[in-house]
Amino acid sequence: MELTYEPRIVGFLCNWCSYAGADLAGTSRTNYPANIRIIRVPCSGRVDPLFIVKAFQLGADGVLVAGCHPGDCHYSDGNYHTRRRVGLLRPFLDYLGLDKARLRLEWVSASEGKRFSEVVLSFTDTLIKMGPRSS
Amino acid sequence: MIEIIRNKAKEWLEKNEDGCVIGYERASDGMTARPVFIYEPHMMGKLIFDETCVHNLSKYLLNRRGTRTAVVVKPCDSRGINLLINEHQLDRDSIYIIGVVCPGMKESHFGRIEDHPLSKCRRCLHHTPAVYDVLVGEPQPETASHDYSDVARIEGMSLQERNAFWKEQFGRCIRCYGCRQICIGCYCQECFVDELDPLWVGIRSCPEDNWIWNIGRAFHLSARCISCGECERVCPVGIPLMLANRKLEKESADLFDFEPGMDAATAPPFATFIKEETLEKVE
Amino acid sequence: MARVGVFICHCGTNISGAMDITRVVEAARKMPMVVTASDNKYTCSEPGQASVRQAIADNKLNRVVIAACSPRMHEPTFRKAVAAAGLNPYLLEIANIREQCSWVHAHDRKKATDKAIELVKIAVAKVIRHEPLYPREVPVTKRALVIGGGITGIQAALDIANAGHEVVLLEQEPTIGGRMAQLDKTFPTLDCSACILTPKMVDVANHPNIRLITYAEIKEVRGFVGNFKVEIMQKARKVDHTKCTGCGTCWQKCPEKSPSEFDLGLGNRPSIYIPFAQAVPAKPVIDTDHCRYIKYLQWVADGEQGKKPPECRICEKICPTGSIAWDQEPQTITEEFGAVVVATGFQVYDHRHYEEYGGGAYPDVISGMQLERLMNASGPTGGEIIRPSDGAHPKTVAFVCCVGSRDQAKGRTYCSKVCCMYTAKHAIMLKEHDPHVQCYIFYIDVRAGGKDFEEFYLRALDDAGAIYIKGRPSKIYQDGKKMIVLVEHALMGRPIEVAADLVVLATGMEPRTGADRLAQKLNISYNTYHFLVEAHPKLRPVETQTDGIFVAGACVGPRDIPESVAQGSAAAAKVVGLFSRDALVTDPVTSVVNRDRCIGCLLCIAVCPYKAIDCETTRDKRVVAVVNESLCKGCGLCVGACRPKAVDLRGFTSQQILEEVNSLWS
Amino acid sequence: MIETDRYAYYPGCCAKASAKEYDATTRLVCQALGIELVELENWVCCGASSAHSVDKLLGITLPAQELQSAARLNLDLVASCSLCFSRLKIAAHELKNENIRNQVSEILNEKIPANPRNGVKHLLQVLESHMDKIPLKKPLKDLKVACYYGCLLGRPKEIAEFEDEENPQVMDKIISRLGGEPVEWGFKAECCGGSHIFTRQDIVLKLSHRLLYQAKQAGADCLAVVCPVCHSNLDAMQKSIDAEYKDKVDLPALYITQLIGLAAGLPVKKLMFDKLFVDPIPLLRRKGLV
Repeated sequence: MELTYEPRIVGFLCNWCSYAGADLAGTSRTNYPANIRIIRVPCSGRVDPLFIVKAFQLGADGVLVAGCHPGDCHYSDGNYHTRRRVGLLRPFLDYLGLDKARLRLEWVSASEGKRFSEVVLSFTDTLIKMGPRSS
Repeated sequence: MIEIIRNKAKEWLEKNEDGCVIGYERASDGMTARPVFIYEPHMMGKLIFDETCVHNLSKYLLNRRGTRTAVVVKPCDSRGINLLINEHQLDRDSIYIIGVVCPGMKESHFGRIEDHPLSKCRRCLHHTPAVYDVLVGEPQPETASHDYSDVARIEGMSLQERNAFWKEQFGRCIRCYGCRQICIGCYCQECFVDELDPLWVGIRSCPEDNWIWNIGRAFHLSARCISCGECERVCPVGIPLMLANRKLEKESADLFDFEPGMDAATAPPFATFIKEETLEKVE
Repeated sequence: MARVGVFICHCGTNISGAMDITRVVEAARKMPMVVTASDNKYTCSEPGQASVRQAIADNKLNRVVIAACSPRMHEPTFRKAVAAAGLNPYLLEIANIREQCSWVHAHDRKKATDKAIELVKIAVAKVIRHEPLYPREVPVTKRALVIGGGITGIQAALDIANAGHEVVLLEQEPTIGGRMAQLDKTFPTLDCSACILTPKMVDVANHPNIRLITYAEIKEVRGFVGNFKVEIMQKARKVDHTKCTGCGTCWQKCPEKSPSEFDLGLGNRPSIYIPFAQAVPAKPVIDTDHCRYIKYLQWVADGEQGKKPPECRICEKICPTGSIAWDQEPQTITEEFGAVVVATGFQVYDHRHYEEYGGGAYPDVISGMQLERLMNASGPTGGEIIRPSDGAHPKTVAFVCCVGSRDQAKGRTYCSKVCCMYTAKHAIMLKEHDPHVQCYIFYIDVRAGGKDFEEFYLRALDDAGAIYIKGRPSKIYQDGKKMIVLVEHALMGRPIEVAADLVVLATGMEPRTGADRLAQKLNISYNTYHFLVEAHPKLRPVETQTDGIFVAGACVGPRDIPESVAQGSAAAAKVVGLFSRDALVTDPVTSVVNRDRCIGCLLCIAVCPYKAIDCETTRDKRVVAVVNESLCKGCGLCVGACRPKAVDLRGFTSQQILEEVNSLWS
Repeated sequence: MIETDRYAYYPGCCAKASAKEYDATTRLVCQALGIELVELENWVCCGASSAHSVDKLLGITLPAQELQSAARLNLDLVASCSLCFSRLKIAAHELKNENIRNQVSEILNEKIPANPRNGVKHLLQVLESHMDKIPLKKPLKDLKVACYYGCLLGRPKEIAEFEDEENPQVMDKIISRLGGEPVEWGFKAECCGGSHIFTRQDIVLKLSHRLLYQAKQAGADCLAVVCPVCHSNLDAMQKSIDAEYKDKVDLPALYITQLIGLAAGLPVKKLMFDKLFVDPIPLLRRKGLV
């Protein structure tokens, strides 16, 4: 394992809260690790669980799904469905030998730029501590 | 018992000339069973029912959508019918369900019938069909609680062990898709695995692609698998597919308090939600 | 064959300062199907856009990637630019290398550059899979619904109606007028509230374009901008207003009195009533909780348990037009609208939450609104200011500001804005009513921001001689006939006690109970206090996240009368603007069903928040889902749920998202 | 699982001096209600009034010891004095802060758990939970009682976790249970002057007088009190109050435990009414309770 291990994180961010939150982190110039690659989706409910599995198959070290806080979904219900889908996928992947800590579901509102950077920071840290995925 | 099945089927077919009775007959090896489709009442004598009748016949109902069909089902198979009705695939009125109280099926290997029951039957909870028009046999009490010792064994392993275990299992997959063809839940026009653009799963049989295929298959059956165990039975390389399915069954019971196919009305977990629920397991 | 052009923006030094742009450009050139890549100081500037247009023409580009600021910032701008060059505006993808790269990774130039390259890569991968999208046009129903018949709603309704459009004005109480109708005088001009309000109420009643629906509530709202379908629940008045002439015999004769909501319990009203003399409509409703005959009917229905209520029915006997309709039930009215204005206003904070001030136990500790009723000539005391307890004329009156405002302990952190001024008004009015009155006003800060407000405050101070004491009272208790107010005089820095005959709590504003439920029905958001949330607090103050639904007045936050009126007009202007178009273009980013793949499990219908999906039977007798693109808001919930991948989302297709993921490892 | 009829008991210094009767009747009543009180071994001052006003850390460390010995017994700690209660609560609260926890642990040189399983209760809360066990031998018929909780019991709300700090109800419930009439009054939770008695008597006289006066205004025959310090201000100081304000208050102030004991028919002698400065006996005799 190389000395500086840089985990690769794929982030599916809902356009209305989390993506805006990530933008706010930018406008307020809060630095966070450059390990995340953000894919913009209209709603966290757009995320097909297979996207997540696919990302892991390709070699992602971590996948972040972020949406509006429960009750705040721009589409009123989206994140509740996401919660159920990811909620079931997570223990299943763990069961199949993929540490559930590698799949994160977070609620980040458009006003939580700081929180977004903290999420990315802590997630990156966790992944670094865990080291590369055993293959 | 078999007489009741034959008579009921006969009665029904006489009333519905255009109908078809799907049941079991003795296979050519003279000991195992195989599905039979009967169109004339006088052929009813062919029907048999014993612990070799492993097949889940309700799958065939999908090919007979819109026609009148009678089917012989075991409890697990009957849940499949509920599933299909819930998913708007079947019209309850066009089906005549001959539900049989299940004694538990036996494994059969190369013309030899093992004397111990199938693993799925050892762990079976429901011995009386969940839905039927006529019930054959005395209703049996449910087994009190799930036996997830098999799942627990895997859960007990370390992450690395689990990873290795499943890599080995899925690694053997030859992508014959028998599990899919036999599965009552797999009735898509075109399976995501067959789609080329977008390419969800690479077409070659390599560890990575086998991995995503098997996960995709199992997850599409989450909170839908009625544990008839057919996928595992037909798998030519003996991948313990039910071991994966049952984990999802267990989780969806814990998280959503839902057991598939017990009735045709209850909305499945992914069709609904509870605002207040936290799914702590999401952590 | 896709021909992609990549344009990387320096954004001055905002982007170029944090990364090696040339490296990004180089990398971009090597990406699949990229025919040209270039950078620009300010791509959003006119010259920048021009260069994009030029490049499209020169290189026959049919796909464009712009690596710049967040798409939430300039996507519309660049879509226009692309369209100007003759491309479909949806063949554009933005790589967010400012907010999500240069601004957050400024500390590491190399990583920032690498990430920027990958972000461009993602965008290229996606844009290749873009299809031209075409907005659809939907007709506009030029008919507005205004919810709330207070001054804000009245203003909005009149403005829209005067612009020549039909308006339905909905009010949940038996009359319009709202809180303003309860006020005596208004600050800072001291003109009589009723005198300026009631004429407007009458205008509403007489306006040919306005239909007034009082004593009714919103049941359900469906549809979308230009095409809302609203179910209105008309509560049972038990009076047939088509027959009733409002002669008033019934409410004069009705024997069953109960506390009047309008007078905040300071006076009584009959059980068949109009809330106040100038009510519009001036026709009564029956209070089914108190009416004797209704009670009797209930008693019969409950199997004649307990004491038998009198079979009164006096109103019925004396009504000259036979308008009493005991059998009248709530009924649902369904109407179609193009736009909705929400102006549900506020209610006065309930001071019973203040145990330290007696929690409503002391009759002589009243709210500012109650004082309004006491001062009002048409109020329960005919304008005579007396103590509720013993009817004596108060000589010393203590006012406590910020009750239910600016008080963390009571979970109310916001300033209600109007209390300082109405308290000053009360001090002035009391002095006018009785020169011997001495007012003490306990305040935290006097907030007099507004035209003539400071002067008004000085008037209370100098002319009315009110004594302002800085400090929030810690306790109010009764001592014989006096109310004792304990407070730390913040300027003297020691506790003092003031014995008053009457204490007036300047209670703050809070949204009407149920504002949150209404917001949910309308699919608009609200804050922790249930004040409705505007689309942008500064730039879009009367719009909401949901197109075609506008908010105005005190339901959005504390407002005084001029502001509420202004907002009412503002919302009206927005509605009229909307109605000036015959058709609206809708966002083409919607779900679409592939009928061949669809297996009709209809999970999509179950998850759709907008009831935008329905099912139909194909020629080959298969049941498949169909999307109503006017209702679809493009969330993609159905797509995430669809096992056979039969539903897809335009602009965010599975194909595109998978390509985006793939691109990170290709 | 923390027991609910066995408690670690912290009497507090007054119990051994000015408030013997409170301590005695507390033990007596608890016994009658089947509540076992285990007195803490070699307990020390809770630090009220002096310690915390001169040295924050000391103000936490003193009560922290009591908390520890209660934790060792694995019992909820009950204090009958509102000042002690307040100090214990505040200490428990402060000890949630890791930094402070470490400092105190070091001083006591024993590890203080981050989140102890046992909690701190005021006697009132214990009595309330066992209210229905009170044997009602002698209902306090038409005895009008002004329940006085004092200002510390419920404040600060977040730390005391007691009840509505402005208008608490526990004691009123208990009085009604005893067959007495709790009077509605606005000074249940106002300050009596507390330990200012040692430094600024004038304040105590003023505040306590207002309390007593208000109680009488509300038509009370007597006060029910749950704190030795409040009690000495309201009972022992009445003479000085009368002198200062040319008033004749004469309002007996009894400990809630004495009233419960009375209603429960415990031997009057054991309730130590004779320890009170304002003799309640005439009143109780008038009401036919003794």
